[in-house]
Amino acid sequence: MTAADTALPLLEARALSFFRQDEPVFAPLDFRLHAGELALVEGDNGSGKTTLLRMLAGLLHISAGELHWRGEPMQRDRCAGEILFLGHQLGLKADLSPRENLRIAAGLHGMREGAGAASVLARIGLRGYEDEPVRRLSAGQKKRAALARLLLLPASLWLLDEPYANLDRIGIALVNDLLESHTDTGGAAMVTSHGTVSFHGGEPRRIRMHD
Amino acid sequence: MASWIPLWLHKLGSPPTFYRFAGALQPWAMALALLLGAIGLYGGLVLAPADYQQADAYRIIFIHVPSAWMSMFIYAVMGVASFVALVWRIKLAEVVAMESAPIGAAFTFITLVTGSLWGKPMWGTWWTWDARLTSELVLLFLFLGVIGLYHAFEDRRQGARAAAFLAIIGIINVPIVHFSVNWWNTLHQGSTVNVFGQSKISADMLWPLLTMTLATKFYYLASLFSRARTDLLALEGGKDWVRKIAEDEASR
Amino acid sequence: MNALQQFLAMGGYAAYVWPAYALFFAVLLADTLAPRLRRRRVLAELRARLARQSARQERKPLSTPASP
Amino acid sequence: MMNRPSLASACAAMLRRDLTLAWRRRGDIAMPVLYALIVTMLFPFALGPEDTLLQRIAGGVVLVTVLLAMLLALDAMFASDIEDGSLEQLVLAPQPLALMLGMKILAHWLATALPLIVIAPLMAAMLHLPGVVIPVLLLALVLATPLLSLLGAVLVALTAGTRRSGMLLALMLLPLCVPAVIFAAGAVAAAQQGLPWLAPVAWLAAALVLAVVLAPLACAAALRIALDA
Repeated sequence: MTAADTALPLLEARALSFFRQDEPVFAPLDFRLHAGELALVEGDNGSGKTTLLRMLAGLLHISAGELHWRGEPMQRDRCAGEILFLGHQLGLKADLSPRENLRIAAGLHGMREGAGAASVLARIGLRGYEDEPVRRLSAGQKKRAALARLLLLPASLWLLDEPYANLDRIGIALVNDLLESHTDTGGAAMVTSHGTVSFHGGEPRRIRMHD
Repeated sequence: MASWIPLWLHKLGSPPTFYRFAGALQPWAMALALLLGAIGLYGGLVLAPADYQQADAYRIIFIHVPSAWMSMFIYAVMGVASFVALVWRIKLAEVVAMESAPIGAAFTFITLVTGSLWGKPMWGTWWTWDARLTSELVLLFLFLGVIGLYHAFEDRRQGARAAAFLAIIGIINVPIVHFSVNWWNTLHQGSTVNVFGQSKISADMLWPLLTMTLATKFYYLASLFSRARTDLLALEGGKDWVRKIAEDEASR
Repeated sequence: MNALQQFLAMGGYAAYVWPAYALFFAVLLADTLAPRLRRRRVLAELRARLARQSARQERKPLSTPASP
Repeated sequence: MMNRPSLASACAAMLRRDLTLAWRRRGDIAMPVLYALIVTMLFPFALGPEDTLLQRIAGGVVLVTVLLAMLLALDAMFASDIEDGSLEQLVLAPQPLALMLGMKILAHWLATALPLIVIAPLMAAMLHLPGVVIPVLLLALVLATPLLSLLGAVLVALTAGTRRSGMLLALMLLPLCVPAVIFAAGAVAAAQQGLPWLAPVAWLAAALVLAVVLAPLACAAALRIALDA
């Protein structure tokens, strides 16, 4: 029993499941995620990883089971702004530049756009591409532009769906760095991946999806 | 779930229970509809005297007016079921709302065509842009919109929720359409026709009319039951109770 | 016979009254038959699915060796 | 935690985003305008050049043409945002979704309906509508077009989860538009006949106020249904 186990979990699922056309997409899930923890959601294609993350983000209605946020039933406005979701679709407008996209994200989160954007984009490896339309970036660069949101916006829980897809080795190391510093500062993250991933910082929790 | 929903309603809302319940009642509702329809039509077509103004043409009233009432009644049922479906996510309410739509569209269509067939000999035109007629036409489009939206979705339950939402928007809209067309008619004087002039109706004509109204109500019930049963089989295809039915019917 | 002819003539409005009634019954008949046909189709599809599933289950023990 | 300045800046960010996007694709803005002009041009050819006939139908033709041109552009209101996932981000943002959608609808109205209103006098002139009626026509358009944008946004949100939505949208939206068309065209017709036209305009304004309050909420609810699958 570590200290983390006794503290109130950030996110707790009890017999959580989702039905599509009355067929369960995955078997009921039980897990706890504490602040400072990283969970890796594993499973084959079609095992419901993306569905799970969309449900945790609040995009999908919970079919059965319970989901608790800091010990209380999850409600839309209680966790608003504390969760960042990065899905298959990156949420970037192709006609806008990475800087403009970041500015919108900051505005939607009620933040003043500051000098932050430039340094965030530099750290994510997009220096020199700040004002290029996202349309003209490569798939990996688009991914980086989307990941920049994670650095700019404060959130306690990251839900990342396939964050490593389309990234080169440096990009993968970058994501691992991001995750490490996020968990070190008390954040938590859930990451789906069907490949094997090596984290530098300790062994992540594993949540296995079954049909 | 809200605790104030009566327990029997909650039980009836479970698909297998409703399937059995509807299956038991459906033949009786259909039999009543046929019996009342036969009595009403005999009274209306044979016993009732010809109208002193409209002669025998008025006999369309015995199907036209009940159909018109049914079109509005079914829309109301669909609206209430849609509301229940959206608020409490009860599957049976979704089924009732979505399976009411085709029946409602059928009655609305009958109302429009029989009204046209009645209007031609009586006021010399197939159609006029009267508030009632226009509202009925808009009602038909709303029914068709609900059906179309329902079938446009891959996920049936998602489609049902979206279409239920449209049905509720429509409920707000129909009175507004009626009001606006009435206003429009005051602006364009001369094109108005007094559709239902004399409302005094003799008892000989009234009882067949009311009997036909009851008959259409029972018909709706019967049709809804058989549609809802089919829909439940399709929606609950993975469940054991449906499998049992499928196997039982195959062995028969 | 004469009475029947008179009835069918509908005082000269037969061309309006009878099509109205014909439409009424035709539409409602179609509405009654549609769910029956659909029911037959749904059950047939369901049985086909069940047959596929049971066929898969019979194959399964062969492909996956017994594990403790 | 979320105070007023942050809400205002979120609204501003949303509005600026959609207007910037519209500006980057200026060509798309021109499309409904060209469509409306061409449709208006077809009427004299179809009906003959008689002034009295064209004058009589001018108000109605302009209104219906503007409505159809808006319908053309409506379909795209949420399409690209759904495709690239920005709608998910919007739904998850810690701001009232209805308000954000209200901003989106406002931006959409500015980008599609406003250009149409600007060329409406030209369309009216093509059909020889008397000059004195044109202010009433513009007033009717200023009140009726936001109504259509708001109503349309709700229905577009409902069809957002489907693949084939164009014709379906028309089937659902056009019957709902009947009152707006009646009152807008009624005001123009009354003005043309020298009758008081304030009553229909007042009804339009009342409907608009109601729609401004309710439509964004309905739109938010509809979008949540559309994304929930």
